Amino acid sequence: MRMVDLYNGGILILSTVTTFGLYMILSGVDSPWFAFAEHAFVGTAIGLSVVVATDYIFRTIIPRILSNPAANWPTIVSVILGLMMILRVHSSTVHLARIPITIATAAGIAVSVRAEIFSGIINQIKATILPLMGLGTWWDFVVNVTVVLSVLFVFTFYFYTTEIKGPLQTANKIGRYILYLAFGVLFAQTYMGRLGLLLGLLQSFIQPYYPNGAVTVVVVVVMIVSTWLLHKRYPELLEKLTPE
Amino acid sequence: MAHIDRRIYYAAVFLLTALLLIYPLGLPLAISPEVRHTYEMVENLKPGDLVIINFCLSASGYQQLQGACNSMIDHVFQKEGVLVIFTMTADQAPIMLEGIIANNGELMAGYSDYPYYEINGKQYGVDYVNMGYYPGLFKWIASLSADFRTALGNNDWYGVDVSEFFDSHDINHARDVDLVISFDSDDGAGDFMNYFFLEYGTPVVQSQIGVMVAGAKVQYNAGNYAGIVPSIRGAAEYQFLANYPGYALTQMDAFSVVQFFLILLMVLGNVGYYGYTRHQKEA
Amino acid sequence: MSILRRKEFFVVMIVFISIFIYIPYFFEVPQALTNLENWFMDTIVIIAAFAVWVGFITATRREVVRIQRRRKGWFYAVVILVLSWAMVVIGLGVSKTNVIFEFLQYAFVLPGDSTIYAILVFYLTSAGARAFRVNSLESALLTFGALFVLLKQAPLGEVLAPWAGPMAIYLQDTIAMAATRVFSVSLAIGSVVLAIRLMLGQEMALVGLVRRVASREEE
Amino acid sequence: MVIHISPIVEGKLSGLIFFLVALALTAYYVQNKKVPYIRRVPAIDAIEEGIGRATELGKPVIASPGMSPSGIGASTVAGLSILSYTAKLCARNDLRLLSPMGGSAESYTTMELARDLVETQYKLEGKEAAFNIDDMPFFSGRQFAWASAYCGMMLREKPATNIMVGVQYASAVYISEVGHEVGAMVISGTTYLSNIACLAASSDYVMIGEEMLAAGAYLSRDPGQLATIRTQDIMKMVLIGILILGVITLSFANEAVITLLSS
Repeated sequence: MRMVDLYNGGILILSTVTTFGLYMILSGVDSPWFAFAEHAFVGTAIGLSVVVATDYIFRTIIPRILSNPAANWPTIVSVILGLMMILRVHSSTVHLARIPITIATAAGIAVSVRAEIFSGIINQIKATILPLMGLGTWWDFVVNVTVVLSVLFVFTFYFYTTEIKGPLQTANKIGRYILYLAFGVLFAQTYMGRLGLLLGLLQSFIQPYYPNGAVTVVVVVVMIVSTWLLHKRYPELLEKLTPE
Repeated sequence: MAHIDRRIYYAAVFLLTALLLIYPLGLPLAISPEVRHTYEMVENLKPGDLVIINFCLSASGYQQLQGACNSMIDHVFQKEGVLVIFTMTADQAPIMLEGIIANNGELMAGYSDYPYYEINGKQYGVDYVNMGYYPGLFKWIASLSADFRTALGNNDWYGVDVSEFFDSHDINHARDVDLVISFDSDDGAGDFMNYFFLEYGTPVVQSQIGVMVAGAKVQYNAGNYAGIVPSIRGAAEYQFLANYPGYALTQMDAFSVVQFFLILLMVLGNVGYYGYTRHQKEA
Repeated sequence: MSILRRKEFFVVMIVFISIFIYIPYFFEVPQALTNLENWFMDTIVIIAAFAVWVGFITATRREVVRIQRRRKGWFYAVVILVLSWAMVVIGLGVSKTNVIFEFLQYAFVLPGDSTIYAILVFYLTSAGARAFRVNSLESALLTFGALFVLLKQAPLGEVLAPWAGPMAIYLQDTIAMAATRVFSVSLAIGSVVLAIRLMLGQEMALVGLVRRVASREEE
Repeated sequence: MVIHISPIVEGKLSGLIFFLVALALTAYYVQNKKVPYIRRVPAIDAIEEGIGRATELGKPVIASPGMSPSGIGASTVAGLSILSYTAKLCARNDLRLLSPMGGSAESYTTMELARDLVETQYKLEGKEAAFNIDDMPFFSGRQFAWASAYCGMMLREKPATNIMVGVQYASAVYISEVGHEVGAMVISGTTYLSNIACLAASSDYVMIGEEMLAAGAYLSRDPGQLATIRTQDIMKMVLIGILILGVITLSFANEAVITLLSS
């Protein structure tokens, strides 16, 4: 057996275990395969994040500092602040970590909010200001009226500090109905997206990415039979294999 | 009908999709205006234009957008003289991009490994670079828009110094970017829109997974996005326009039929529900 | 280090940071201010890159305790520990293009991620079948909206029910868009007000001064 | 055509005015400390009912402040307020509170804050010993690894109530359906509009978008936060006014409002 086969075979078996192990949650009962897949996934995911984030420091930040340490002293300060963040893990140094947390929170919120004022609020309102007269066709009129009125009604659904009574109550109710209609539409759109994901996944099983269908089938059968056996015949073992 | 074990639904959906992927029916497809618009925007790129292709895409999203990724990247690389910078704001993306590059290009003479691939005549380090993953999502994109070269650094994803690429083409500022294309399962394009479109008017195109379509359409209609390629359906349409075979196009049949299955379930569920309640009333 | 325990220190810091982020955005300012703004943005990316280690260290600590105390299912803790440390040691110590590092990604991360997303279609089908049971005006509207769009989206639907297309486009471009728009506007307003409250020193819990806030609630 | 006043950056005038108005209003309400009228959101009853249910059944409660994919934002703050309130009730009723942390590359700070908040609530109730940091494990900064670990936790612990309020992406439906399957009462809140139809089917109570912010403020019982909701309402009324004015003027081919917004 060549190394390449061993490598591909290993990927094939382990990825099948991960995939179908996670699928086993659809049966609604816990299975050791699910627990294994879940823990393996969490473990590798934690590792991957650490590697790619730290790699960024080594690839971009450190060369920048080394190229000209005197001119890049602000970057050195940034790295020190970053290192202080790690002090969060010990109770005696928690308060030192508050400085980077404060910077990250305050600057993070400010950076995102200042752009959101435009993209999230002003441009949206600007796009809703549509003319109701002097339009080409009656259909344009219907579309514009629907957009403007829907926005107004849904807004009234989100008033919290005003008592909802009188005409506001009617508007609130209409807003609620519009929301429900919109949920239906959005659900259908979402469904389409999810379906696309399932199709992509199944396709990757059918197409050559997984070279050996027989291995996949064997692995899946082993997983299903072993879970069934554990549930029917060896409940004590199953109990032992279930994490707390 | 009112109480079907939900596992029966699961099995039915699974079987339907698997069957239709193996035996596609070849159903017709209509092109939506937004995808056509996006296609024309890429088609109209001029020599010397700089394109950022960003991946804010996890492996799961790639299953859905691989048609869009491959056909759009192939299309951009067909345009003569267009420069490309690949960036990534999702940590799984580098390994996926390697697959896409290998799929659409071939190794340059004298090299045996990534990143030295030639795609439609474009050479690595001369016409395009792969800058890899950057943490911080919107924070990094904000800092990219403020201080382009510093935020990118000089080393590409493989640690090779590519400052020559930027210097020779005189790329120094976020203003130099002419188009941003983002493949998203998280809102990368939204951040590019906030910091590139709002600051410098750079057009931003998003190809997004299904859940994000509704939100993206709002941004597209508000003029914040210059173009969108929505989910697998948009991917199939783009592939059709760009004449790029495979992927999304073959998935569309299963796609149609399973949606009909859901419609059927909705109808049956209601019929069953009313039958059931009436039955109870009579009893 | 008592200054680090004082609220005022952090309030001043937040106000300082906020001003240097907002002012260069709204006003034309000298280059020095812009440089400071850029430094802040650069710094938060670097802090974000280091923050990942906090998660890694706390996760390691938890799993080690699980193994030490031989808690039920402790061998799963071994799985997490071994895999996360293997990823870190190989990825940082050897190279991120190393065969084993890529092997672990192909074996666990990529299939895991894709699977969960694909599982959703099953849950959506079952949840959808329950959600679209018409027993009130609300659910009728929900069903009505979904039906048209499903008919339009499936390429087959366009052939069988050509009338569904225009209706679905109308609903998508007006009703659904309006609802999404208000949704995003109201949340954006929420964020703006939160940012201002933070600037006014009203949200100190967010920078780690929790106890003061929690005890104030209690009063 | 846009209005340009030096030294304001071109095209930023409208945003600046909006920001300053919000600043003035918030400052006024923070100073004033007068608690405004607030509609009681039904979600609060739902949370109390959920805790009551857990007490009756003697089962744990599982709660999460969401995955905070873009750092700490308004929705995450609402999620944290609700988590903190849940922790208080759990401590008071001697319930075990499970809270899976993580979910995105930005969730690290949220995790630390959540742990602090929960611990503080236990301390304030005098149940310091009952707080166990291992019940708030970190399940990686990746959405689906976190979601599957969340579901695994639910399968094993069979919680009576699952409270998931905060920023939730696609994984919300997955978590709430599994919660529904293991017999938990599910209370969810999300900013993801397209999920709501499904969440409504699988949860017992859903908070729709801003409802979540109102609930968070209501539960925090902080006059400042409550006043914030008032500010938000006023800003919305202002926007409605601008919208109506804009539509009317534009119908008569007058682009003044559009010009102002573009400035």
